[in-house]
Amino acid sequence: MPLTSDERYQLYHYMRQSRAIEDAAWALAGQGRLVGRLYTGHGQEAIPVGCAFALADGDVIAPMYRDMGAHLVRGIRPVEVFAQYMGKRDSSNGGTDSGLHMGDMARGIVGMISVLPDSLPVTVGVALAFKLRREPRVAMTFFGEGSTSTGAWHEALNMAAVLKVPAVLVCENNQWALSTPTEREYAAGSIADRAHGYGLPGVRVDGNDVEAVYEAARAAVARARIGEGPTLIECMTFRMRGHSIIDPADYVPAAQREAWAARDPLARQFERLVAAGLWDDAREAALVESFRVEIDDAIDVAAALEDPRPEDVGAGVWATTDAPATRLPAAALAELVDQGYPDDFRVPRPMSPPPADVLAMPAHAAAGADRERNDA
Amino acid sequence: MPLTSDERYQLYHYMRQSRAIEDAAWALAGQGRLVGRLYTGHGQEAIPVGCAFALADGDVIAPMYRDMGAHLVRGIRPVEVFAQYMGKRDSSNGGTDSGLHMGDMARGIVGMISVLPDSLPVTVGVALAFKLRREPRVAMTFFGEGSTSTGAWHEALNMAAVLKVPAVLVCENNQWALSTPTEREYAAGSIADRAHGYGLPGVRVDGNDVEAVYEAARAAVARARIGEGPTLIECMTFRMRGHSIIDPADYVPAAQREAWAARDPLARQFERLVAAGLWDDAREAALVESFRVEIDDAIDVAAALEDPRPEDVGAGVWATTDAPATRLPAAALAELVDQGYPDDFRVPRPMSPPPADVLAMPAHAAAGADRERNDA
Amino acid sequence: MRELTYLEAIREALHDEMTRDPRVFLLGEDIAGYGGVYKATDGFVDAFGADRVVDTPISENAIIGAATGAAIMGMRPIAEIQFADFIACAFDPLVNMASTIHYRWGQPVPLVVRMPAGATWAGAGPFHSQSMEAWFAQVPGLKIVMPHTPADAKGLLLAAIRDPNPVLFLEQKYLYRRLKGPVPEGDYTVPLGQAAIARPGRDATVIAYGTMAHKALEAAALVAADDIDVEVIDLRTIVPWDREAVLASVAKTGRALVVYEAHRTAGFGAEIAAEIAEAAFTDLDAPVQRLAGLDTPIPAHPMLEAAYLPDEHAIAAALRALVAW
Amino acid sequence: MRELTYLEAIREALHDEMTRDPRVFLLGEDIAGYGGVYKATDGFVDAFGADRVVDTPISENAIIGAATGAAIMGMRPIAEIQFADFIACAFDPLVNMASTIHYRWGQPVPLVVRMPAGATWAGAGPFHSQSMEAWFAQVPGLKIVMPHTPADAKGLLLAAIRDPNPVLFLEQKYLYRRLKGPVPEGDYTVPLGQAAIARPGRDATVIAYGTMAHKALEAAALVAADDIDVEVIDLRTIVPWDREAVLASVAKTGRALVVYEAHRTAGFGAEIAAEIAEAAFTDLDAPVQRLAGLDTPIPAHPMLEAAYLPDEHAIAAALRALVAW
Ligand SMILES: Cc1ncc(C[n+]2csc(CCOP(=O)(O)OP(=O)(O)O)c2C)c(N)n1
Ligand SMILES: Cc1ncc(C[n+]2csc(CCOP(=O)(O)OP(=O)(O)O)c2C)c(N)n1
Ligand SMILES: [Mg+2]
Ligand SMILES: [Mg+2]
Repeated sequence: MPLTSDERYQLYHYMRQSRAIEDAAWALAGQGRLVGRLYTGHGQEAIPVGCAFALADGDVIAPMYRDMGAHLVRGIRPVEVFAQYMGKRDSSNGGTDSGLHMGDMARGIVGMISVLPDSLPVTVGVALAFKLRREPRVAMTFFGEGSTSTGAWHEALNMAAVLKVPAVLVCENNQWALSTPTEREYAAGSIADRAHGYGLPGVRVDGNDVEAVYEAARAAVARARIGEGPTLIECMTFRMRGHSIIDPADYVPAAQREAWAARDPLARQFERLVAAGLWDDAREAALVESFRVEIDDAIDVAAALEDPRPEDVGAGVWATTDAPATRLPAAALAELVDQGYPDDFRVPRPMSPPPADVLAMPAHAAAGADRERNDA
Repeated sequence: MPLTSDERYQLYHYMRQSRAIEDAAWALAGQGRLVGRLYTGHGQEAIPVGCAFALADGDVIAPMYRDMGAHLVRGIRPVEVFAQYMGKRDSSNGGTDSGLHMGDMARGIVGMISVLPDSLPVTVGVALAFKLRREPRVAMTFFGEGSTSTGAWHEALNMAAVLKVPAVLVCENNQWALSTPTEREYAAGSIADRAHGYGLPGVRVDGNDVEAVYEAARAAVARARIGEGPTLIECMTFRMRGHSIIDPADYVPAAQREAWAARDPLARQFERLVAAGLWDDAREAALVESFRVEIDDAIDVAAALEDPRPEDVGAGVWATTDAPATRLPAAALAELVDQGYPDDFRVPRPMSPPPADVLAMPAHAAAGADRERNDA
Repeated sequence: MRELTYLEAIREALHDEMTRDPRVFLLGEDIAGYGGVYKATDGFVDAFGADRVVDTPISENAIIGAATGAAIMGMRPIAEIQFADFIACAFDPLVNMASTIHYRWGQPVPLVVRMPAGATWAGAGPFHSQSMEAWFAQVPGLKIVMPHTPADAKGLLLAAIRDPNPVLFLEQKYLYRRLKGPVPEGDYTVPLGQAAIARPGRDATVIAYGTMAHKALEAAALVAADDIDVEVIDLRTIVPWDREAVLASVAKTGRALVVYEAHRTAGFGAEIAAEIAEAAFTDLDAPVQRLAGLDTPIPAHPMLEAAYLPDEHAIAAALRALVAW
Repeated sequence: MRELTYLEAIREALHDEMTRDPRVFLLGEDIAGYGGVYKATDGFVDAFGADRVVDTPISENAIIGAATGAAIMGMRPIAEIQFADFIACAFDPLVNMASTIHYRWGQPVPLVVRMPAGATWAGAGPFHSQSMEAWFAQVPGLKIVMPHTPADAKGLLLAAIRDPNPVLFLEQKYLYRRLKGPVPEGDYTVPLGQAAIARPGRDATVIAYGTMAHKALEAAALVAADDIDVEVIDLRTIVPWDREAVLASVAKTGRALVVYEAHRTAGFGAEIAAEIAEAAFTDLDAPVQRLAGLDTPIPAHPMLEAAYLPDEHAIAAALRALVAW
């Protein structure tokens, strides 16, 4: 199943949008306008985008802190991202947590925690639920190569293999774990090499080639969906910024960073599209401008949202029903709409249209729209 | 370095002694005379014996609960084992803990805890101490195949490989973890297969062939000692009894148990010695008898020892000096000696002489005698 | 009413709820063919199939993590930890992940962790005897249940399974086969957070839970001979705990003794004692007393273990001293 | 005397002891070239070499396990956990292994676990803000230190390193760069288990530690304006804690307020309050009060975090109420 032209563009679209949002967030963080510390996926965008793109309606994803693109593909909108980044009352975490720790089962997104890689065993359990219920659904998660040194990683991989759950386990090997290079993290040749020891397939792909990532993810998702069990995908990439916004990363050799800068996943897909006659500088400029407008808007709307109130602090420690709580009750939503706030704030929708009319809109992002709120 | 005749006999001797002690312990446990639950290494004796035999003075070992033979090779005497099994005041744990949870740094033995396989990361730390101090010493530990599913196992293996510590990590793959067969524990072909994923050598040996086990351990110890890092050894064996004395193990297919009964490690070494003209039935009978006498004696002496006193309960929670505490202060020892108690109770010594004069005494067990009490 | 052992009551609750609710499934080590080390799920795999009685590798961390994942997908997983002591290996996914999900992003985590806890009074040693309610009582978002009677064991377990929050269910292995009592047939729940007055009395209140509630009743019988009339409150749930019931009792008796078998220092009894001392200050005729396990690992030799554990005689002695204060 | 920040004092203690004692070495994540996330060991790898400043993989469990192994071989390992919250991943090797070795077979475990703990008051969120002394205070065999002043940070750290037991050293990240104070040069220790009277007073006693001792002093200054003379006890060590000093102070003032930033329920303050209420029953003119963090995860938004945390104003208000009781 070769990618259609539309799909090839969509992959690019999401990567560009991810980059644009993270660039804007970086600037905001520099101005002290975000809550919590900012971590970004600069240079790694092909991985969350290519992998998330391989999922279907009803699948579940557990992104990590660098996976902006995965959220976008699942239908999260920039205004939600900025509301979350600003810790607003009506954001995913409502100020209880920060950064990309957003969770939303309506769109099949599991919210991460800081402890690495704790979404991984959870993802195995999500996939186990699918298996036990005989649902043809797949669970996918992401982790850095540094996180593979943890016990949680091992237990989850082994359990996934033994229980043969429909899971896709994606390693974003960006070659650094904070200041720790891979050779101080593991002595093996690769993380994919470990798969054999768990009795599951392990593949290694160029993580800066979004189409290659997509293809690996697609194959793994297909395997999982027909009951053939989990796959470990190791995507080789590079962390182009510091670990977080406060890390100058001067421990990274300049030559290494430069070599990887030359392999920028956006530039590569851009060139592919141009070579295929699907893209040109004018469209690029228009796309970038459309993102700028959308993001500026999103930031303004998000900034205008209410901050959490001190009395919110105790809310939600305990669930009182089986239904998910939402941060944005109908009343509050209506109020926002009165203020000119988009009325589909909590509803996944197709993302903003591409600039030129040559390409159909990516329908993919709408996937989550008709998912039910709770799987129970 | 082929094994000498002496050494080949010694390997047999320790296995036989281990079996004799565990048979006796099984009987005592049945009479309710032991503290705590009894777990034995029936059928697996070749592994702790063959591996421990490959260590030298000053090396450190962290046995697990089936590794009676490792304790014996390190110089632990039957009377100590039974005092421990009976939870006596002057036993290794003094009644604070039970079974083979004995620790004694004087003889380089790390005491295990029930949580599996928590001795493994500790062993990595022991080996790290050797490495940092540039001492040509090796640390060795044991774990079941079931214990390889834990996070602690993974973190320890990975850290051992990354820090390249002089450690030998021995898997006793007896194919069951309580009632769980290997296929429900891991989906990989073997545990040794995992080594590659950690960047360390993994070897798989017939764990019921004591000479093969010894040879694998010897090579691994040699590698570790010259700074080439850790080795994972997977020894294939079988748990010939229930998980513990209360487990009838009726979940084990009879055919599987029978097939492995035919591969008894003692019988195999016995036949080898006979074939080499080193052993015969008469000597065997004498050896068995000598163990019987020694063990009967040990049980009597141990049984006569004082039980812990209620007021002991709070002793030793806190260390007050850097020196190890000992359960048997000089005064108590003297008292015991007055009662005809062997005067070398705490001193490793060559084990009881073999029955015939054809063979020199195993000198190996004396190895620990001149180890210093504390490594600091 | 027919009588069941504590263990049978738990088995019945599991069995009934699995029959009623297809979302309920079990995962843990040696729980399928083997039926669990205490045989709580004996025969379940035949009755419900291997999909609903999932044997796992020795992976406590992943058991809790995976149960959490299944819970957020709308299943009702019940994880069995072979011995409660091993939950130490899954401390992180409980205190950092399962407990915070609803607070952070609103998804309920209807997860039950069953585990045999506490001393056996027969020398199970430092790693098969611990009572770890205080490890978790400080963690917002985790409920903790420690039943005493067979009837409560069933009703509380059913309530725990139906609760939309993660619940640690600390079964008292000492009581498993030792305690038999009337257990209603059919479906009922005992609400989490509601204490029971296990014995009404007027001279002093003992607050206890699990095995210690059992011992407290024995102690109350002992001191009744001295004409001391003790009220025994069986807390049943540690988080949330029934502060009102405790304070009401203390208001009546003016004297309180908190008994728990975990180590004394920083045990959950400290919370109870501190609350009583603060809220019932003017009601108290004597200082709130605590009687607990010692601040030592729990030793294996039964003689040492007995020295570690509070028993009915120690409780009786503490009650006599309290009443005489 | 020259002044150092809290962080500089810790760095000096580490540096001096590594210079003095070749058995001391460090292990942890990003502690060598990077110098640790708070730069506590900045430059150490150049000064002492990679053998004594060991960068590890992200393996908290193995860090603690390996440190324990090195400790029983006579080394003096100091493990750094990047953020104290992640010690949850190494809960088991601490509570089951390191803490029990000496009790079980007599081998000392001279191990220090350094970890930046507590809220930043700037919104570090649920996983970079916790105070976990109560997770461990119940475990016999583990010492717990939470220094408040720079001078104590140095002296207590030196004492911890020389102690033959496992010591959890909970550094207060809020104070790292914020608090500067006189720190003696050269070698000295502050004994574990000895509280400090951070401020003498007569009307009420505040018992606090770490950052909250700092806030309590600010509160004492605030209420001094109302002519309320508060004694502030800085506990310094949680296990063992200085019961005598606390009781002596309460005997004098008759009123006690226990302040801690961890979640209120089952926090270590409950132990302190329960002990005071029991042992100082006849000295008390008012019930022992507790002021603590809320029973919620620690939220990331600074506004919510502020609602979670007790601050000097809340302490002052509690003191006024206590004195007026
Ligand atoms: C269990 C745990 N230990 C330590 C940390 C602190 N920490 C946060 S990110 C990070 C590096 C992670 O590296 P990697 O997994 O490779 O992901 P990357 O940041 O490179 O994407 C560390 C050590 C943590 N979050 N969790
Ligand atoms: C962390 C942990 N989980 C569970 C147990 C309970 N348990 C004790 S022995 C055992 C089986 C161990 O199997 P394996 O490692 O293969 O060793 P074997 O008994 O076969 O020698 C289990 C599950 C434990 N001791 N530790
Ligand atoms: Mg990385
Ligand atoms: Mg096994």
